[in-house]
Amino acid sequence: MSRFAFFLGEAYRALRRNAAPSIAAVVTIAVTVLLVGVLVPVLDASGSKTNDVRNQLELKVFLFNDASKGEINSLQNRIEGIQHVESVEYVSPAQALKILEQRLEDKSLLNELNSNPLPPAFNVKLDDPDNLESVQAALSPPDSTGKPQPISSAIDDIVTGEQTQAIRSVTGAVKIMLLAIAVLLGIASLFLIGNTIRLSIYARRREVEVMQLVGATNWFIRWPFVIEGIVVGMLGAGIAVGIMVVAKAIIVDPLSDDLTLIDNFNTIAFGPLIASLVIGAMALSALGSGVTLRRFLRI
Amino acid sequence: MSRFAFFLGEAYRALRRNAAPSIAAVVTIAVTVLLVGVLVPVLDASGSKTNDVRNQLELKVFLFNDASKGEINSLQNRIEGIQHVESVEYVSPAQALKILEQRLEDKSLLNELNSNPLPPAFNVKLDDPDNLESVQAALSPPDSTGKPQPISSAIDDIVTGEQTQAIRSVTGAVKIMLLAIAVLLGIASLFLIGNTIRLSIYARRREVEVMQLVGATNWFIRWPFVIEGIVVGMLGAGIAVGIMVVAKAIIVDPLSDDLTLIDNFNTIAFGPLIASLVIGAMALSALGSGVTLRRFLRI
Amino acid sequence: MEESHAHTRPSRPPIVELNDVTVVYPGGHVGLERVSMKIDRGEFIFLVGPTGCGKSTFIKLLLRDLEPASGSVMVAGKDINEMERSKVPMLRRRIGTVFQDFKLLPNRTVYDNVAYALQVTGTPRAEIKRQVPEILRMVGLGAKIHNYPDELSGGEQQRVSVARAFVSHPPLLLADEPTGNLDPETSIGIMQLLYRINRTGTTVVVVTHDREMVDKMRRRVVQLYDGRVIRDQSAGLYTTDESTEEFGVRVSNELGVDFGDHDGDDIGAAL
Amino acid sequence: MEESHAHTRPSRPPIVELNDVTVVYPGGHVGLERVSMKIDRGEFIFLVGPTGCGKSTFIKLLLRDLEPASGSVMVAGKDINEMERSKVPMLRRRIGTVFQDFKLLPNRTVYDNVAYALQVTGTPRAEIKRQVPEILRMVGLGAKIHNYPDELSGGEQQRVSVARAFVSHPPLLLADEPTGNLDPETSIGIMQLLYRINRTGTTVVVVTHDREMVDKMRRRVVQLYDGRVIRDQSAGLYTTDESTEEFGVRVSNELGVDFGDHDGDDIGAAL
Ligand SMILES: Nc1ncnc2c1ncn2[C@@H]1O[C@H](COP(=O)(O)OP(=O)(O)OP(=O)(O)O)[C@@H](O)[C@H]1O
Ligand SMILES: Nc1ncnc2c1ncn2[C@@H]1O[C@H](COP(=O)(O)OP(=O)(O)OP(=O)(O)O)[C@@H](O)[C@H]1O
Ligand SMILES: [Mg+2]
Ligand SMILES: [Mg+2]
Repeated sequence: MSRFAFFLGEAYRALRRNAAPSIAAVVTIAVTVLLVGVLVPVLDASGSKTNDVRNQLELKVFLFNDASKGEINSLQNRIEGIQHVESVEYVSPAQALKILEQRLEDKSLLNELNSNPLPPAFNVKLDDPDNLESVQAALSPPDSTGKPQPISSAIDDIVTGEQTQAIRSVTGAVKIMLLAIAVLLGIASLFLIGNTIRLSIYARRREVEVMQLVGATNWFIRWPFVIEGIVVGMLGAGIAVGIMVVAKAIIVDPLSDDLTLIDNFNTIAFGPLIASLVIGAMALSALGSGVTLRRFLRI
Repeated sequence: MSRFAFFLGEAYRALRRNAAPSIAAVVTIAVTVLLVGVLVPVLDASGSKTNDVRNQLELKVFLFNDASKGEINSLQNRIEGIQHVESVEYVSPAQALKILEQRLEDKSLLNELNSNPLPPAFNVKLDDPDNLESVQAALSPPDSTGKPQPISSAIDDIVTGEQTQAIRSVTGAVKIMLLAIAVLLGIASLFLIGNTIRLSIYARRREVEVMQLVGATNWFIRWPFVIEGIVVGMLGAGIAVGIMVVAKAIIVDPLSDDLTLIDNFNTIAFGPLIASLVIGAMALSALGSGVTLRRFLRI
Repeated sequence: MEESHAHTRPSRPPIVELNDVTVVYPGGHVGLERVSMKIDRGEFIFLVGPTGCGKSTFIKLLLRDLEPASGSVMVAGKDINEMERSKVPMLRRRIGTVFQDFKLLPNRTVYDNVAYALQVTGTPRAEIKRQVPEILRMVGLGAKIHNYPDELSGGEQQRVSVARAFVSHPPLLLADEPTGNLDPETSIGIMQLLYRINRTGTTVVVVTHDREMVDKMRRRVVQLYDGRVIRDQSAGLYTTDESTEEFGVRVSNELGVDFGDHDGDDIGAAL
Repeated sequence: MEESHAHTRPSRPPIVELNDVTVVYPGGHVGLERVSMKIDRGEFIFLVGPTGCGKSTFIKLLLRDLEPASGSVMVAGKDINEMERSKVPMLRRRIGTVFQDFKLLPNRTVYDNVAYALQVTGTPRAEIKRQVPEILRMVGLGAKIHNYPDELSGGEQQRVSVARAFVSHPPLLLADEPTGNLDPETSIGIMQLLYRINRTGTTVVVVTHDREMVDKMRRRVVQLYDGRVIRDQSAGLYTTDESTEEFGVRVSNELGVDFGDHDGDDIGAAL
């Protein structure tokens, strides 16, 4: 207990007497945490936006106008049974007309129609757009000659959105890129914080040598550095979090009322994000101190 | 000349004898440059994508079916004369039907029509979506009672896309956010690189004191540090650029054939980007060395 | 390595024993060459020799700050180079050292520098608070207790190093030129202190260039030259002039040690 | 501040002149108190006094490493504290200094450390190549030319510092305990070197605790005590015993200076 107090005191002394490197370490950690803290929600929001787009991809199964209720019901059950199908929604010709009406700017167009020309259809949602082909194959497996045949005679046509392919690959690439950036950011933080801690200890390596010569054990020397690392990490992360909270209150919150993209920010909870940033910075900084010291301790 | 050789030699000696802090500085610079080098094209691509979306926003002016050719021509000229209007495109009923046909999945719908129900229209493109209101006001200025009246009797209706407002504010927010991230990234790089350079010089402040006591002028002490800074900056940026070039060749280029988003990467020229990164890192690192030293030189 | 008294009990191993030790520095320079030497508990030894002859190398060796290329270094009967790394701090705590370049901790006050030697052993705070000011008063630094090393004169720093070396009452005290930066009066004070400490049973090894002091004290003198022991004489002088050489011979004869014996495993003289 | 000869021309200002100088350290400690002193060109002075009396403070003052709280420090007739900051390096180049703690550059070899004092003045490479090894041989370090400071013994480091101080043949040489880590023989060698340098016209100020040396050389001795000059005696001894005090009185009478004069603006004695 008194030993812990001693180590705390030592850490405090180091922070006070080595203000320059300590401040540098705090600033580096603050800047890095700020970068991570801003980019992670942005990456996350972009990621969920991308997923939204991907999830809108669907398969349309057009039926013949004369399909009976029974046929439609049994077909719906069969489609729902196919692997990777998330949901199947029946769209009657009347519903289809309404949807079309909403999409057209000039409503008068549809008043001119003598009859509803639209066929009934199923909107088939998939669990992942990458499974499009497999579901399509399940809906119309190839017959003996190799030509695909719909599984039911009620099916007129199976259509995928024109841009499905393109959207699929674009969003896929975006997701990879987002992941790559996130990973890069993580590695960068490790390096940046680790490096700063290393440098600030490097400036004190002679001191460590003397401590060893006077009979201090490695852990006796190391604890104050670790505690110092925790404090530095906490201060740095604290500053960054302070800036983030203020920025959120001033910039993001007023905008988020009418903006869907920024609304997505709330998919990542602010509290846990901050908590993990602070804990991460502290752990990294403490670990960095402890590990770096290892080299100077010549263990 | 021989003095320059001396300074070079000094810088080399410092790099060799103080390997630990020099390596730390190189790593920090490499990581920072890599972050900037990856994020800047991403931000830029996102920005230009956003601009694409914004530029698609347009105003539709529907005309009465009985508008004469003369009326149409003179109206087109008048609209083109309005401030902030970039271009005016006339869409005849036949053309409108073709466009509609392309947008509908089931072409049979249109075959059912006895006549073309679509009116002639103008697509009005704006220089910036933020000027929507002013153009709209110019097209139908308020009359004496305050009710907007179209500038021509040929005009049936003036319509903005349903989501124009939403898209406009979302894209606006995205642009602000991208800018904020870019600025944050810039400031972060300054701090990160500056801090590391500071720390690595801090470790050598005693040396600087001795040099001063032996009669070295401030610039005599400073030049080797500045040269060292340049070399460190060059090495760091060089490593980052190396990684980027490899990553581009392995990851980005194979994808960019079919991906429009990644195609956008080429809007930012890879050469100039690299050049500015390297020069920036070198300048920052050299400046950081020079400025930091100032403090230890007690000038 | 318990505290022993000036009266040496023959049953216990000598506190320091070097057997044919050679130290080679990384560049290839030979720091010590085939040095064999024994130091008994409670002895007071002067280590002398020209600059660069290996005196500080000897001190580093005993602290296991250096490892010998060959030979063995025994402290209290144990080969310290066979010791586990984790035991080295225990060894160093039992050896008080005045370093030639002081090796003070720059970010600690005088008080904290001295206290550190007690803190590493887990001495209670109250004990530290009692002992440190006392020992600082003994070396004449009572007024500088809260200064930092860079606010001290050379001689003051040296005395902080001296105070730190024996605040923990180690059974072995190594002092590498403890008076090099001190005026003659203060030097005498420090030497008297070392002498008093020796009287309480502590083994003391003093490296010095202070001819006057060595000549006055007439204790065992080990002289190095170019890494080799060229003289090991009880009650010796700093340098052997004609008369002291004779004195050395007489002493060594009295102790029954052969004059030419370089591996002398007694404290006898070897020129 | 051109080179002058041992024979002092009265028309030129003294090389060092302190007028009523008081130095107060940040903590409030008075490093020097109302010190007035003149050093003429070509003199050889010993600065003695107990540890912590202000000798190193005096040296720092002349290098403008410290600024006095009051009084003026003149070097070659110019008040160095009125000097622009940018001129300070020029001042320091003309003063060779052996620092008490050596102040070697740790990342430079012995050669480069000594060469640095020439490089700052823009000396051509060929000249450096000729002079540096020569001066290192003079201080007995010919064999250690390519070692780094942490590979040297204390005495060797001290001699590097000595070599660096006079490699540029400065008109004023300040040596702060230049032999503190050296054995008597090497010390004598270094002192002889300083003496020879003095004979070529260089003014030499030596801080030392080496009583024997001071007593043997019989040059001017300035004694400090607690920041004040308590003795300034030509051809003095390290300490004033009865006889030397008389000697001092005789000398000061010869020079016509009042015995109690503390502001003595001549090199006369003041006890
Ligand atoms: N790290 C090292 N690398 C190479 N040579 C070294 C190293 N340390 C010391 N030496 C050399 O070993 C020799 C003995 O050094 P040591 O420090 O033991 O001398 P010393 O007797 O203490 O001298 P001094 O009285 O000057 O302090 C010296 O010649 C020195 O140059
Ligand atoms: N930076 C400082 N801050 C406060 N006090 C100082 C500082 N530097 C020196 N002193 C004090 O000023 C006094 C004179 O110091 P100085 O270094 O001049 O002594 P010295 O005569 O050289 O002694 P020594 O022979 O031990 O080297 C000492 O008591 C010292 O504690
Ligand atoms: Mg030594
Ligand atoms: Mg001093």
